[in-house]
Amino acid sequence: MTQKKRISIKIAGAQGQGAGSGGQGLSKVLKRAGYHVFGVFDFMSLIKGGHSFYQISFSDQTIHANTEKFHILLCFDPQNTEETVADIETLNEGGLFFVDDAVVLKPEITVAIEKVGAKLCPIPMIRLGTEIGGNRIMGNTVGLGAIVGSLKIPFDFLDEVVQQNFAKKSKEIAASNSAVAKAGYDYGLSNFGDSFKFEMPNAKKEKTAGNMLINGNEAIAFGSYVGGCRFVSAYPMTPGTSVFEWFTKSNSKLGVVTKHTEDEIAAICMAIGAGQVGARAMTSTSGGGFCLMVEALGLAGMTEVPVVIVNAQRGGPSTGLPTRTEQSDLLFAINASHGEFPRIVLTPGTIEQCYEAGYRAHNLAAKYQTPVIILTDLLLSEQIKDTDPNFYQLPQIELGKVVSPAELDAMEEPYLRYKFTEDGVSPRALYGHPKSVHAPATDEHDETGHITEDATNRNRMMEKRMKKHESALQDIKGPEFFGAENASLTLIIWGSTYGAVREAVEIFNEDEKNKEKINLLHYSEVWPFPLEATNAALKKVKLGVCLEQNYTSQFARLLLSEAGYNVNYKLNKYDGRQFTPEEILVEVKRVFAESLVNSTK
Amino acid sequence: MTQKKRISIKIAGAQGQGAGSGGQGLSKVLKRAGYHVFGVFDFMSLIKGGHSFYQISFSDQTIHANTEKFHILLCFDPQNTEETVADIETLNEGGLFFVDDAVVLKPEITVAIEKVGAKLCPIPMIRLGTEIGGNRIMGNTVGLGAIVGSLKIPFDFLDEVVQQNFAKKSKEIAASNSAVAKAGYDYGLSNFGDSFKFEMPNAKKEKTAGNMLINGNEAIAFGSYVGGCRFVSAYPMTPGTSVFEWFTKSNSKLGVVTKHTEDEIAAICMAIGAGQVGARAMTSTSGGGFCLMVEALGLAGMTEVPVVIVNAQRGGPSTGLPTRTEQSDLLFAINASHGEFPRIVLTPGTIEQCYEAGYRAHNLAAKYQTPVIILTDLLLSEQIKDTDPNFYQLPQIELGKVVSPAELDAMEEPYLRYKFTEDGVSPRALYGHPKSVHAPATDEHDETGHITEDATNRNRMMEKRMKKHESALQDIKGPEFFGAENASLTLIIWGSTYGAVREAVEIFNEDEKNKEKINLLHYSEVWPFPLEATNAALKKVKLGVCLEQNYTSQFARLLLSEAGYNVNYKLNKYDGRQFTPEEILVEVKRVFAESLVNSTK
Amino acid sequence: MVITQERQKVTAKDFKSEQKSTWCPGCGDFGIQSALQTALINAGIAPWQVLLVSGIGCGSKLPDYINANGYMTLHGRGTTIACGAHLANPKLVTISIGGDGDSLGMGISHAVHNMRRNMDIVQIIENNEVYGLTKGQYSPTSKRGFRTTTSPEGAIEFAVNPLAIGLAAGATFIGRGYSGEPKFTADIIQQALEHKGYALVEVLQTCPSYNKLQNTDWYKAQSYKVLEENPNYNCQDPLQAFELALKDDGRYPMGILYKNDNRPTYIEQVPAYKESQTPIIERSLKIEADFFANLKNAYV
Amino acid sequence: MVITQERQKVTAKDFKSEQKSTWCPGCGDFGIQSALQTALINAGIAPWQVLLVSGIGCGSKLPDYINANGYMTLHGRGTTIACGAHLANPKLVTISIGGDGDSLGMGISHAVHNMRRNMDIVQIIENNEVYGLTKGQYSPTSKRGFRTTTSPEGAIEFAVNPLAIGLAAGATFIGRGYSGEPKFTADIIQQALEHKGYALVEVLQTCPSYNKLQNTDWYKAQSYKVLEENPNYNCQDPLQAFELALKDDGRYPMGILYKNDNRPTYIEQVPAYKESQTPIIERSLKIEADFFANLKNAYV
Ligand SMILES: Cc1ncc(C[n+]2csc(CCOP(=O)(O)OP(=O)(O)O)c2C)c(N)n1
Ligand SMILES: Cc1ncc(C[n+]2csc(CCOP(=O)(O)OP(=O)(O)O)c2C)c(N)n1
Ligand code: SF4
Ligand code: SF4
Ligand SMILES: [Mg+2]
Ligand SMILES: [Mg+2]
Repeated sequence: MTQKKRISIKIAGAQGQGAGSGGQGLSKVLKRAGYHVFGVFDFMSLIKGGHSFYQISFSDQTIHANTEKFHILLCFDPQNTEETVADIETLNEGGLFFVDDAVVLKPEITVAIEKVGAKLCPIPMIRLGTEIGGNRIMGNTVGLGAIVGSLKIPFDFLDEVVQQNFAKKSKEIAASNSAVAKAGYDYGLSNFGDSFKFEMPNAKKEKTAGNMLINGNEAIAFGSYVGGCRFVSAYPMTPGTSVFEWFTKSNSKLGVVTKHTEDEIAAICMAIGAGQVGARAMTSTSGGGFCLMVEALGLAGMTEVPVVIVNAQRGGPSTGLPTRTEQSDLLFAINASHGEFPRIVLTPGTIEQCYEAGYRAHNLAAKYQTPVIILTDLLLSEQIKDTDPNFYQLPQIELGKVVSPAELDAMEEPYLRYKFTEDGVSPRALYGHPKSVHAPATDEHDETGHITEDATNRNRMMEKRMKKHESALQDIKGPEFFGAENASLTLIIWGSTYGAVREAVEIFNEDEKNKEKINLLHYSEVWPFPLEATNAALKKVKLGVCLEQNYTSQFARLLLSEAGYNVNYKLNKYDGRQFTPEEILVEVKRVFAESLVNSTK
Repeated sequence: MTQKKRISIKIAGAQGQGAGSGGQGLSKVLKRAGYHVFGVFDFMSLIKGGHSFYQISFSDQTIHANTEKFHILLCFDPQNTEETVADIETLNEGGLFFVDDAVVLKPEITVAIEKVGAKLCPIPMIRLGTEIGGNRIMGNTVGLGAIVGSLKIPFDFLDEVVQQNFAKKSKEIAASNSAVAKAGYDYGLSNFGDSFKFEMPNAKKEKTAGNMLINGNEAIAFGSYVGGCRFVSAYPMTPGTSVFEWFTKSNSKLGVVTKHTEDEIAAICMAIGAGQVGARAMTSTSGGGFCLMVEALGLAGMTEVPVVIVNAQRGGPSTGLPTRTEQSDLLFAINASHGEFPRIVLTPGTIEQCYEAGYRAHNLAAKYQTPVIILTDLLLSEQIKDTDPNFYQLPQIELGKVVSPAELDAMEEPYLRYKFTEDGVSPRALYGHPKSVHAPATDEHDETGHITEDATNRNRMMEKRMKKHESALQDIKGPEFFGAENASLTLIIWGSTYGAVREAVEIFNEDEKNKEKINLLHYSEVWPFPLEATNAALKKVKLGVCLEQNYTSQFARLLLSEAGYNVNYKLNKYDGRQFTPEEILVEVKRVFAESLVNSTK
Repeated sequence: MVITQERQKVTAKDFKSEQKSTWCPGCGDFGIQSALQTALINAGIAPWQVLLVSGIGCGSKLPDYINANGYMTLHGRGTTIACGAHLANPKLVTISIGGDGDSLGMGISHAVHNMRRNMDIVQIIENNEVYGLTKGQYSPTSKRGFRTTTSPEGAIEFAVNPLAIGLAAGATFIGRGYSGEPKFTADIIQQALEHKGYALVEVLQTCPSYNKLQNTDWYKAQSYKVLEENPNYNCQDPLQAFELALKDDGRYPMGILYKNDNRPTYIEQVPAYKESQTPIIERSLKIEADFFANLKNAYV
Repeated sequence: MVITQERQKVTAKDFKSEQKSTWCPGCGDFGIQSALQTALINAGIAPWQVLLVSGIGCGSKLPDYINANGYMTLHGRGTTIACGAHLANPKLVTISIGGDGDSLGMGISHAVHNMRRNMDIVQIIENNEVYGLTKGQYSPTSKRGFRTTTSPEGAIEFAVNPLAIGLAAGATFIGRGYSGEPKFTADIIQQALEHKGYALVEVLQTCPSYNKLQNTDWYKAQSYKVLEENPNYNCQDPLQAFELALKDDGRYPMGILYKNDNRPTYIEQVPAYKESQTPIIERSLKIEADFFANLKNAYV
C-alpha cells in the first residue's frame, strides 16, 4: 500500500518462552544491520503460559506503528492451536512460518498455512539448542538465527547482539549462545535463504546503526533524570513500573534516591515530602494507583509543591485489562481531587515526546510550583523505535523562582512563602535557613502559610493559585499538524495514537486514487488547555474526526467544553488493542463516504 | 423588599458557647409558635473559641435562605470586638442588640450600635443564669428567653422546647432551665417588650407547629433509611459525618449495621462488601475522604455492585476551609476513578430533595447495579427549614432485577452474573444458594464473572456496562424552572444554591420596578446528564446565567460539553460563604445592564 | 468463624472449576488451593456457603480457579471488603485471601484494625516473599539483601513479621502452613475456620519464577513444625508466641502459633445483631407506620 | 536522629509564634507543645533546623503555633511525607506529629512500614484517645465501652496498643510521656531526638472537650513511671517490653519503654547516600557529557 518498504515479523509464544526478549534482540539486530525498526510487545496478565507476541516492522524509513499483516512468523507455542491459527491468518501470502521441526502440527495449523499460502519452515530449534547450547531454551536463539539467515542479513549483527546480551553472565554462556545462533543462522540460510520472496528495504547501516532503541517509559525516565529528577518513590503497577525500575536498576550510578513504598499513597506522599524540601521528585503508576494518589495531588496543589506523577494508562475500569492499552483517564486526570487548583497534564505521543515530557514536567513543576501529570499508556511504554541519538540532548534546567540562601541573608522583610504576585508564583525558599522558617498548611492559609478562614484572604489565595493556571498556558505546547496542508479531513488525536494515525495518514495520502487528502492534529500537552493554539488550528480543519482509545470520547468532550468545538465524527476503540493503520483507514473511508452522503442530502 | 414578611435573628458566640444549640432551640420555638423558619449554622474549624453564629429567619411564608440583614442580634462574645462590630453592622436600623449587662462594652461596639441605629439591650444573662440555674452557661437560656419575651411570643412555646431538650438529663435540670428561661423571658418582655419596632409576620400555629425541622444531612440519612439502607460504614469528616451519625446514634433501634472504620478506603470497601452480598449499603464523607474512595468506586462500577456514596462538599482544595461551603467536586465526582463505567450523580438543592435523594439513590443503585453519588455540601448539611410532615412518605423500594432463591431452584441453565441483556442490567442472585455460585473479578470478565482478556467479550462487556448509563437516563430528573414563565434571564444552577437563588428570584420579580422578570433552572440530578430535558428547557432560556459556588464554573463547562450550550454569564463565589439573595440580585442587575449594553452595541 | 450454616457432605468434585489456571508450573499457589479445598471439605462447607474474597496478585486469582463463591477485588483491600460482607451476611463463611504484598504491604492497616476488632473471618496470606504478578519486586516479607528489580543492590528493609504483628494487633488465631505441605496446611486452615474470631493463616509459598532460591528443598530445610520441635509449646501464651516470633534463626516455625478463645468477636457485640442474629440482608425492609411516625416526630 | 547539623543555643523566645492557638482551654496539646519545645532547646536544635510534619486534627495544628519549620499535610499521611522529606534532606531533624486517630488509625500502615525500615525520624503521637477536631468520635485507642457519637452504646473494639505494635513492627525506640508532665515528656522526646533510628513517642493527652473522664486527676492515678515502679526494667529487652505491653491493669507505664541501638537505619543503607552524605537537594544537577553519552549508549 505504501511507498515506504516495510517488512513485519511476529514472534509468538507462551509467556515465559522469550518472545519478548527475542523480539527486542531481533529489533536491535535489524537496526544495526541498517534498518529503521519499530517494535511492540503484546502480553497477558500472567507470568507463564497464555499467548503473547512481539511485533517488529523494519524499513528504509522511520516507522511509527505496526500494520496488521506479517511477512514472517516465528512460533514458540504451536500447542496454542487457536492462537497460532489466528497468528498465521495475519501472514501475507508467501510469508514464512518458522516452527520447531520436532512438533507434530495440528491439522488446523497446516490448513491455515495452506489457506494463506504461507510457507512452512520447520527448524530444529530444541534439537540445536540442546545439542549445541545444552539447553532447550536456547532453541529461541536458533529461531532468531534462522530468521536472520533466511533474510540473508550478515551473521555478525546477530552475533554481536547475542554476545552483548550474554556478556554480563559469563564468557562461556555468551560463546555457547553465539554458537547456537550461528547454527540457527546457517540452518535458516541454507534451507530458507531463497524462500523469502518479498522485496527487502535498502539497508543503510550508517544511518541507523548508531540510533537508539528506547521505549516510551525508558524515555520518560531518562528525560526526567536529565530534567533534574533525583527522587523517585513508587509502587509497582503495570505499565507504570518500568519508569520506576529505570531508576532503581541503576540506583547508585545515578545518585537518585528511590523508594519502593508500601502503597501508592506513600509513593506520592514521599515524593511530595521530598519536593517540599527541594528535591525534583516524581512517582510513577497506572490508573488504579493514581486513584490512591488523588488526595495527595490536592495537597501538592494547595501547598504548591512541585511533583511529577506518571500515570501510564491501561485498560479499565478497575483492574480491567492490566496488560492492554487504553486512553481512558484523561478527564479523571484533569479533574482529580476535590476542590480546584492548577495542574499541568502532558500527553506525549511518541518516544521523543516521552523524553521531552520527562524534563518538561520537572521544569514546569518547578516553574509553577504545582503537580504535573504525564499521561502515557501501555502502548507507548511497550513500544520501541529507533531514534537519532542527537535528538537526546541535555535540556536547560529551570528552577523557577527560588530565593537563595544569600538572598535570604540580605532580606529585610520577613520571608513570605505564599506572597501574592503578578503571575501567582511565589518565590520559594527552602527550609534550613534561619530566615526561611515557614510551616505551610493544607488548610487555606495566608501569605506566611498560617491557617486562616478570612474571606478576603481566601479569595486572593484562590486567585493567586488559579493565576498559575493562566500563567502556565504560555508554556503549553499547542497541537501539531502532520499530513496534507489542505486536508479535507483531520484526525484530531492526543497521546499514543499518534503512531498508528501517522502511518494511516502517510498511507492514505500516498495513494493516488485518494483525491481528497487527510491530516492529523495531535495534542501532546492538554492542560491548561491550549485554547488559542486550538482555535488557530481548528480554523484549518474542515471535517474534524476525533479518534481515541476509549469509550466515551473524552477528548472530544474536552474540546467541546474548553473550545466550544464539536467534532464531526468520533472514532473509538476500547478492547485494549492498539488501533492499526488499516483500521483507521477503513474508518476514514467510511467517514468520507458518510459525510458525502450527508452533504448531498 | 419583599411581600414575604420576614424577621431575622443572629446568635453569635465563640465556639463552645452554645450559639449553635441556642439557634436550633429558638428555631423550634418560632416554628411551634406559628412561623415558617429557616436556620443555618456558620462555624470555624476549631472546637472552642473563634467566632461562630446561627442565623434564623422566620416568616408567614416558607423561607429558602437567609438574607444579609438582621433584626435581632444576641451576642455571647462581645470580647471578640472585631467580629461583634461586623455582626452589628448587619443589623437593621432599629434592630435589637442583646448582650450581657455585666460586660463593659468596648467603645468600638457602642459606636457601631449607634452608627446603625440599633438599640442596645443589656440583659443579666450570667447573673440570672447563675442565680437561678446555678450555672454561668445557663446565661444562654436567659438570652433566648429575652428574645422571645421581647417578641412577645407566649412563653409556653419556649418552655416546652427547653423542657423537652433537657428532659433526657433529669427532671431537676429541666425544671431549673425552665426557670432560667422564664426569668430571661420576663426580663426581655418587661424591659424590651416595646422596643421591637418591626412588623411581625402573622403566626399560624396550625400551619407550622406540626412541621418538621430537619437539616439536609438528617434528611439524606432518613431518606436512605426509608429507602432500605441497612449498612453504613464511614469515617468522620465534616460535613459528611452527620449523615453517618444519624445512623450510629440510633443504632439498635434502626437495625442498621454501622461501622466507624479506620479510614475512608475501608469505609467504602466495607459498604461494597456489604452491597455485594445484598445489603443496601452506603458511606458518607467529604471531598478528602471521597478522594480515598475513588479506586473502590471503580471496583463497584466494574463488578456492578450497588453502593451509595454521600460526598458533602466543603471548601477545597485539600483541607481547605473545612467548615465552609463550596460546590467544587462536580467534575471530579463525574470523572472519578480510572477507566469508564456508569455512575449516577444526584445534586439535591433543598431539604426535601435531600430526603428524596436518599431513597432514590438506593433505588437507582439497586436498579442499575452501580454506584450512586449524592453530592451535597456544607450549606445544606447545616441548614434547617420547616417542612410539612406529609411530605415525608415511605417510598416504593425498588430491588431491581433480582433472581430469587425459588427462581434459582427452578433454573435450568447455569446462572450468569453478568448476562448480556437489552438494557445492560443483569439479573442478580445473591451468594448462598447452590445454584448461584459465582466469583466476579475486577479484571475484565465474561458473563460468569471469570477473568478473560478476549477482545470480543471485552467489547460486549464495555457496551453492556455503558448501556446502563443510557438506561438510567430514563430515571434521571430533568432540571426544573422556578419563577416567571417568560423570564428574560434564567439563573442556571445546581445543588444547594437553590435556596438563595429562589429567594432572589422571588424578591426580584415582586418588585414592580423590574419590568423584565427572571427565573431559575435548577438541576437536582446531573449524571447521566439529562440531555433531552435540558434541550427542552434551554429552548425557553433567553439569557442563561450559570451561578456556582466554585471558581472554574464546573457546571457551565458540563453544560457545554454535554449539551453544547454556552451560558451567557457565569457568576462564581468561592470564599466558602454562601451566596446571599442580595448578592445575587446585585449580580443580576449588573448582568441585565451589561447585556443591554452588549445588545445595543 | 462461628459457622451457623448446616454442614454439608462435599467432595473435591464440588469445588472443581472449568476455568484454566494461569499460574506458572510449580507455583505454590496450587498447593494452597488444594489445602484450602481440603479444609473446606473436611469442615463440611459447600461452595455456596463460603465466600472467598481476594485482592490482586497471582495468589488472588485463586477464586477464579475454584468453584466457590468468590469476589476478586482490589490490591490490598480484600480483607476490609470481606469484613463488610461478613457484617452484612454473617452466615457466609468469609475468607480473605491474598499475597504477601497485598495483605501485609498495601493492606496491613486493614489487617491490623480487623484483628483488634476480632472480626470473625479467616485471613489467608499466600506468602511467596515477592511480588509475583508484577514480575518480581521485593515485598514487605522479603529478606534483607533480596535482589530484585526494585532492590538490585539487595533489599535494605527488615521484613514484616506476621506473627509478631498478629500478636500485637490482637489476632485470636495465628497459624502458619506451607504450600508444599497441603495436608498439614489444610488442617491449620480447618482449625482457623472453626476458630471463633479473627484467624490469621500465613502460608509460605514457593514462587519458582521470582523467588528461585526459596524452593521446595530450601523450605524443607528452613521450616519446622513447632509442636514437633517443642511438644510443650503453649499456643495460648502470647509471650511464648512473641518469643518465637523474635527468634531469629532464619527458620520458620509452622503450625498453630497462637490461639485465644476468650475474646468476644466483633459481630457478637454489634447492636444490630443483639436482638436478632438474622443477617440484615434477610430481614424485611418494611418500616412500620408508627415507627416511621416516631422517627418523624423527633423533628417536630 | 543522627543530627548532622551544628547544635545551636536556642531559647523559648526563638520558638515563639505570633499565631493565636485555637486549642480549647486546658487542652493537653499545650503541654505537648511545651515539651517538644523544651526538648528542642535542650537538644540545641533551632527552629530552622527542624521540620515538624503533621497530619490533620487538633494536635496536628501544633506547627501553626510554634515558630519552626513545619508542614501541615493530610490526615494520616504525616509520617510518610516526613520520611520523604528526610530522605531528600537528611540534615533536617524530621519529626512527624499527629493525633491518635491520625497516626494509629488512618496512618498505621505508614507507621508500621517505616518502623521496620528504621527510618531515622521521630514520630510523636498526641494520644487523647478520641477524635477531637471532628467533635468526639471514638478513636483506635479509645477504651472499650467509650461512648461517643459513633459508639453511643460504647465502643466494641479492643484498642490499638502502640507499644506492642511498635515492638512488632521494629521501632528501635519507644517512649511514652504525658501532656500533664511536660518536663518528663521533654526528656523522652529529647532522647528520641538523639536516638539513631525510628523513635516512636506516644504522649498521653487530656482532651477536656471530648474525653472528660480522662482528666488530669485520672491520668495521675492511671499512669506510672516504669523505672520508678521497676528500677530493674531493661528497656533493651523486647520480651520484657512486650510483657509490659500486654499487662492489662488499666494503667499506663511511662518512660522509655524500649530501645534498640543495634539496627542500621534506612538512610545509612540507601545507595544514593553511600558514597556521599550530602543531601540530594544540595548536589549539583549537572550531568557530565560522557556520563550522558554512556547512558545513551546503552540503547544503541
Ligand atoms: C492499587 C494497586 N497498586 C498496584 C497494583 C499492581 N499489582 C498487582 S499484583 C501486585 C503485587 C503482587 O504481589 P503479592 O500481593 O505478593 O501477590 P503475588 O503475585 O506474589 O501472589 C501489584 C503491586 C494493583 N493492582 N493495584
Ligand atoms: C482523609 C480525611 N478523613 C477525615 C478527615 C477529618 N478529620 C479531621 S481530624 C480527624 C480526626 C482527629 O482525631 P485525631 O487524629 O485523634 O486528632 P485530635 O483532633 O484528637 O488531636 C478527622 C477524622 C480528614 N481531614 N481527612
Ligand atoms: S510468578 Fe510466582 S506466584 Fe506468580 S504464578 Fe508464577 S510461580 Fe506463582
Ligand atoms: S477538642 Fe480536645 S484535643 Fe481538640 S483542642 Fe479541644 S481539648 Fe484539645
Ligand atoms: Mg507475593
Ligand atoms: Mg485524638
